[in-house]
Amino acid sequence: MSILLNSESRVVIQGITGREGAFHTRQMIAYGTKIVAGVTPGKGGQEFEGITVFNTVRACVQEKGADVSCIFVPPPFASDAIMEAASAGIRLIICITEGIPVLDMVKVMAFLKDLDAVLIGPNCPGIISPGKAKVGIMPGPIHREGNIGVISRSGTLTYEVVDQLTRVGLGQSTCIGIGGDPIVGSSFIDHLKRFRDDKQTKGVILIGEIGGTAEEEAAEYIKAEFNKPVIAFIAGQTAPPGRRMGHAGAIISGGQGKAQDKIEALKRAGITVQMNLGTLGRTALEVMGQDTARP
Amino acid sequence: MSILLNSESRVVIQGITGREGAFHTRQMIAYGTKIVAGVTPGKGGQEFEGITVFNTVRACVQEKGADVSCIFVPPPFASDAIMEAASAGIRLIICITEGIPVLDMVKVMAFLKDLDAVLIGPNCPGIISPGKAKVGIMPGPIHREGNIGVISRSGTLTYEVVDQLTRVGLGQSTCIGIGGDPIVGSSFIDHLKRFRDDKQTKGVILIGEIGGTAEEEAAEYIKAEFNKPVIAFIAGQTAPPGRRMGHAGAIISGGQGKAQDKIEALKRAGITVQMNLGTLGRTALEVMGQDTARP
Amino acid sequence: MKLHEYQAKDIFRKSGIPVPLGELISSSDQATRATQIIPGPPWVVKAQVHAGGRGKAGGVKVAHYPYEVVTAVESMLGKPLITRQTGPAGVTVNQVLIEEGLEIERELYLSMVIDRAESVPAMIFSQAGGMDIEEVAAKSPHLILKEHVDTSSGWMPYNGRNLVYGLNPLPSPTAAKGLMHVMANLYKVFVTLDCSLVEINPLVITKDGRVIALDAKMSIDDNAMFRQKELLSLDDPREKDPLEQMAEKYNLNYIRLDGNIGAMVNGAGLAMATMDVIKMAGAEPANFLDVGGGANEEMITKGFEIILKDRRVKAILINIFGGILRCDVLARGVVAAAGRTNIRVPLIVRLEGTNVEDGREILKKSDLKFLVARDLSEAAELVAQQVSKTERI
Amino acid sequence: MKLHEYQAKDIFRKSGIPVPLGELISSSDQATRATQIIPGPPWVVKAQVHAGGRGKAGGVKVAHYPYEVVTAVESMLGKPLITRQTGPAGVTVNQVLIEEGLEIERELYLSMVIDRAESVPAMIFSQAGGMDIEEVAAKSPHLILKEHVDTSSGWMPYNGRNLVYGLNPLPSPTAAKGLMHVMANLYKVFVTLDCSLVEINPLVITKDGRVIALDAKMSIDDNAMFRQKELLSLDDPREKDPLEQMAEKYNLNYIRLDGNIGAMVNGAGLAMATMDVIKMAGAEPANFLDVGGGANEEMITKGFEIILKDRRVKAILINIFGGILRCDVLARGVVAAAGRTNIRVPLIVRLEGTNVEDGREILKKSDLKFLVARDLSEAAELVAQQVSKTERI
Repeated sequence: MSILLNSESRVVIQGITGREGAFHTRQMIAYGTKIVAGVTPGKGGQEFEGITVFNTVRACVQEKGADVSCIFVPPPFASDAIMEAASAGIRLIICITEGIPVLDMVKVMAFLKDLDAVLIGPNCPGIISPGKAKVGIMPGPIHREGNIGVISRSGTLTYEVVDQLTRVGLGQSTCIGIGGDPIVGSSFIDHLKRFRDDKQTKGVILIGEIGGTAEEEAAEYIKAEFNKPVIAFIAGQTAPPGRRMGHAGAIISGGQGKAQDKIEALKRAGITVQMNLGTLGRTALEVMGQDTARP
Repeated sequence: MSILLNSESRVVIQGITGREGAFHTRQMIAYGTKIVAGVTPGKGGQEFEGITVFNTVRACVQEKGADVSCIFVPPPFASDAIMEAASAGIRLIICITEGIPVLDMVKVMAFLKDLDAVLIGPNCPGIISPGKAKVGIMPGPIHREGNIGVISRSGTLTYEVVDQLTRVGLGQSTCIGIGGDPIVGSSFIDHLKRFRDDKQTKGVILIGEIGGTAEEEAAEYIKAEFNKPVIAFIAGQTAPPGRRMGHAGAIISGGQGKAQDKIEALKRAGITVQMNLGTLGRTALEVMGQDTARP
Repeated sequence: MKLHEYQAKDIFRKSGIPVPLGELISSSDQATRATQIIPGPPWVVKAQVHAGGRGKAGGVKVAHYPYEVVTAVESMLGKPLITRQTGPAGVTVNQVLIEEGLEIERELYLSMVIDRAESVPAMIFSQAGGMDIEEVAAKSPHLILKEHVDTSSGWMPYNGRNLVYGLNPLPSPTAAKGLMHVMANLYKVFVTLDCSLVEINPLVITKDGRVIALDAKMSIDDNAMFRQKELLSLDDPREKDPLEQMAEKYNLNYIRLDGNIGAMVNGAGLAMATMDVIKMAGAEPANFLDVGGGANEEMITKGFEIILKDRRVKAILINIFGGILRCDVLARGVVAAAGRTNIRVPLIVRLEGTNVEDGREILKKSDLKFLVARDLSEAAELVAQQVSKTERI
Repeated sequence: MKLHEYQAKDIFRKSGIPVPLGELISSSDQATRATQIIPGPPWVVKAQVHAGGRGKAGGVKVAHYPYEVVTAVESMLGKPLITRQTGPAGVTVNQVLIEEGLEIERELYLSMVIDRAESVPAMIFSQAGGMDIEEVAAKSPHLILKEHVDTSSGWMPYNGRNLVYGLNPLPSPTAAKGLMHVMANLYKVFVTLDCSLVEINPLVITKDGRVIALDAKMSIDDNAMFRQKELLSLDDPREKDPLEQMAEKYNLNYIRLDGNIGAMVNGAGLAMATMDVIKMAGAEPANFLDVGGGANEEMITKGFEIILKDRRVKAILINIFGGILRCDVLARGVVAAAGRTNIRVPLIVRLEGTNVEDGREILKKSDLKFLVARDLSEAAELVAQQVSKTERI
């Protein structure tokens, strides 16, 4: 079994009639994802690619049994969309939107505390369980079903890694982009716990970057409680402090978030840290072993 | 064992130097309650009846190991005091203050959701485990250690009931006034669960009143999950609708909260409902049996 | 604290909730001028009283000519209005609101209250507007939509969509937008002014697609008045019972009822239970009076005076379980009051709790005539006896 | 977006956070007049630049006579200020703030940030004011007090007490009150203006017990600018690199660095990793450039132009893993840019992902000269070769 997302997942797209939403909905359908409904307030009753559009997420849950949501709503309205999904009973929310104000995310996190919804993102590529379903914007064809779990703060960097894995014959159980913002809905640790309990997953690739302390916390957790092989990569070793490296979350500030600190914490936890991105696939093959390569 | 409060409880008084706080602190000490600290911001370092006064609850927890707090702070500042206690790690908070705005309590309840503190009150007489400790404003001498649990939305009405119980020889394990406001920190059900698991408690007296639906919810719970004898009394059978009967919470509004509905719900759940307050003690003796009368 | 319709509408207007154009008048001379200022015909003439059920009682009239407005105003101003909430004496109408008539396409219901079970504010919305919402809730619960508000986020746009897109048929996009706008502003009003209830029934959609609050009902949390001082001036004491007003001044919880047994009790729960005991003894309480936990001698004296001012009272039951309020304080207050007032009715006293011996002693030593009840049952019996005696006389 | 000290202090003043009296000047003629308006001596002359480390670099001077103020102003205005954060070229001082000197009793530190791990705002307070807080955190962590703020309640008085009563020795009651007042207002500023950082270092208690923000540092969350439009005018483009300014206009994430290998990448993570790859190949990146997921042809063209405008660039590495951004779009943009600009440096292209075949085809068919890398390792090797070639020349 993959984690969080599988071929039974019933997905609603929030912002289905927008430019991005429409484009990626088609891509997800093409991949085989079960898109059961769309939401665009005021366009309820319309159809998009044979999918019924509703005015509210609540209606999608009630009438179509949606349990996963993918959000393509512009930043000023995205936090509202996340809360709408969570309060409607959606159990897995993937927010692709980039550029949500941090204080909106503070509110979202407080809101989610009392609900059992999992939020992936915002500012993330989404989640894919290869061969089963993809919910997000990653290119489907580079993935292959298999035994490696991937968790990443980045988008295209993840594609790079997955591509290398697939090329060396290492398929993936589930790949998750947790997002590049200072505050994201779920952490490395949240998903590591799921990968630990997932029989399909034999090893995990963890792709971090500068900013925050998520990698250091993950290292602590892995050392204490995670028993499958892990390879980590940290982007931004050459990034100067005080500058935001594209992602709102990728900034070295107040002396925290340096790549070197993260790499050291990971190494101290006994994790293989890959320094050269170009050969990550080969390293993975060595560390994860040949067993893992067969799905 | 009593519930929530026992002779080991280490109590801090918030507002210890105020008129009410000072008076009742002395009463509690006289009863044998272990008062370990007081709080009055700006008066840290002073002493009151041999008890050290601190500026913050946090300091009382760190330096005196306080785990219960009793709040005598005026209404405009009471919600702040509750949050302070909860965030400092106090596990049982008793708020005596009457007159806290409802929207302040809405905030308090949201705040408490993520912490495991129990709030009793506001606008309540407090909690007493006879023979062990009292935290609140009830007259100690009318109580007697024993096997009856008492939960009530009222103050003096509870004294009346407890007095009758003691006179017929029925002692009490713990008596709790949950408070007369529309929003209170803990419900009948919260404490019924504790009485269910408490070996000392052989039966429960539940004292409700008009307003809200707390009694109806308690009836549902008792029917489904509570296995000890319960006697209920509902005050306000003759109260007219739309008028606030002293307690902010005791108001029949929007067709809800009538005494008759509550009595019927309780009866449907198989609970003995005492109609005549004057003979409650005698009824209790019959229902709870002679066994219970021996502590 | 209850506000008048016109006061609530003033607040609405300032808060971005559209209301009809209107003019408040307090004498019938002003009626004609009002018809010149306010667009019409038709006009709507509305008595400004706190009591509900005004419409069915003739407190709302539609006028098609200025003279009809004058007639309607004259039929209300200074006259008692008797609704299902006022009691048989009714309540005097001191002010009248004259409003423009609107072309209404649809009547809806919108309100905000505190959901006690969930401890959060909840907005209630229904397409069955203009009707008694309790009746709708009982007969057609599916027509009642409810949104709980998370207090950390406040009212969110999705809350509004959940309500508005729950209508059947759906409103026009313009009306939908108008409704969501009103909802967001209603939430702001509710939390900013510490409301315990705001109700708009009906909230209408006009033929030209506007969303307008046709009526307005608003109550403020009495406990929050310390931080809503600017609302204090909106309090209308004329709407209150004079004895209740007097009690309020001394911080006493007094409510006038229809019976003849005066009661003075400490604690709201015990006071309610005492009323019940009186009723079970076959009598009717004349009042609810909770002197509270922190009552001093003066408050007791005043409470006693208030009870005695009610000429219907045929007997008085004092039921005190001393906790914070000590029995000796109570006794001294009663004796002091008796010294100043001629007690013309039987007095039954039941004292228990803190300093009970002192209290009994004080009463005994006074030259006050009273009956002592040892417990509540006895108190009830004594009350019953007194009532039957009275009836025999 | 970073604000200048004087801008942050204007906001503080309006928000109930006391600041010293001061006057902003942008030419030395105004200096003498400022000494007549601002109480003194002494006066403090402060260069207004975004870069930190200003004090040690001579950007803050105390003057005891008006002529000293003039001298201090002249030593700053129009001159480059070189601090540990500016790089060797420094940054030109365009504005100077002249403030009253205060009699200081105690220097404290106060700031508010988002605690990423807890997802809430956190206030940080220390009695070690006026020092580098990172150093204090490392050496004396017990001197750093932190309060997390619950977003449903907002900043509560107890949060302030936890901080203020954590000082040793305790401040006077007046100063304690002043500190709590500043804290509550700082939280309001933080959430109202969508700040990502507000820092007051030092926050001083004066000899007469007043609490005053002697310095002010404020950054606004760039993602929230859509609702902070009134702050847009506070942006000072003079503080920015001209190429970064140009990139901003086209929504490109471009940051100028000190090396000589230009890079164009899609995605922030991959862009960082590409910089790292360049470095590991023995070269230094000249920039970070993430063209983003939704880049169109024009953005690619502009990005390319910006890289080429940097005269230090000796080679360009294009690394695109097509996802949302399709490789054919990228290729067309590069070809278009090449058509308009003289490409004087070697170009290394690594394309992968969506529509990669189309993209490669477009590049091949153009008359653009470039080296193809099949993967990142190869790209790094090619970069290294180009650099060593360049060095040999």
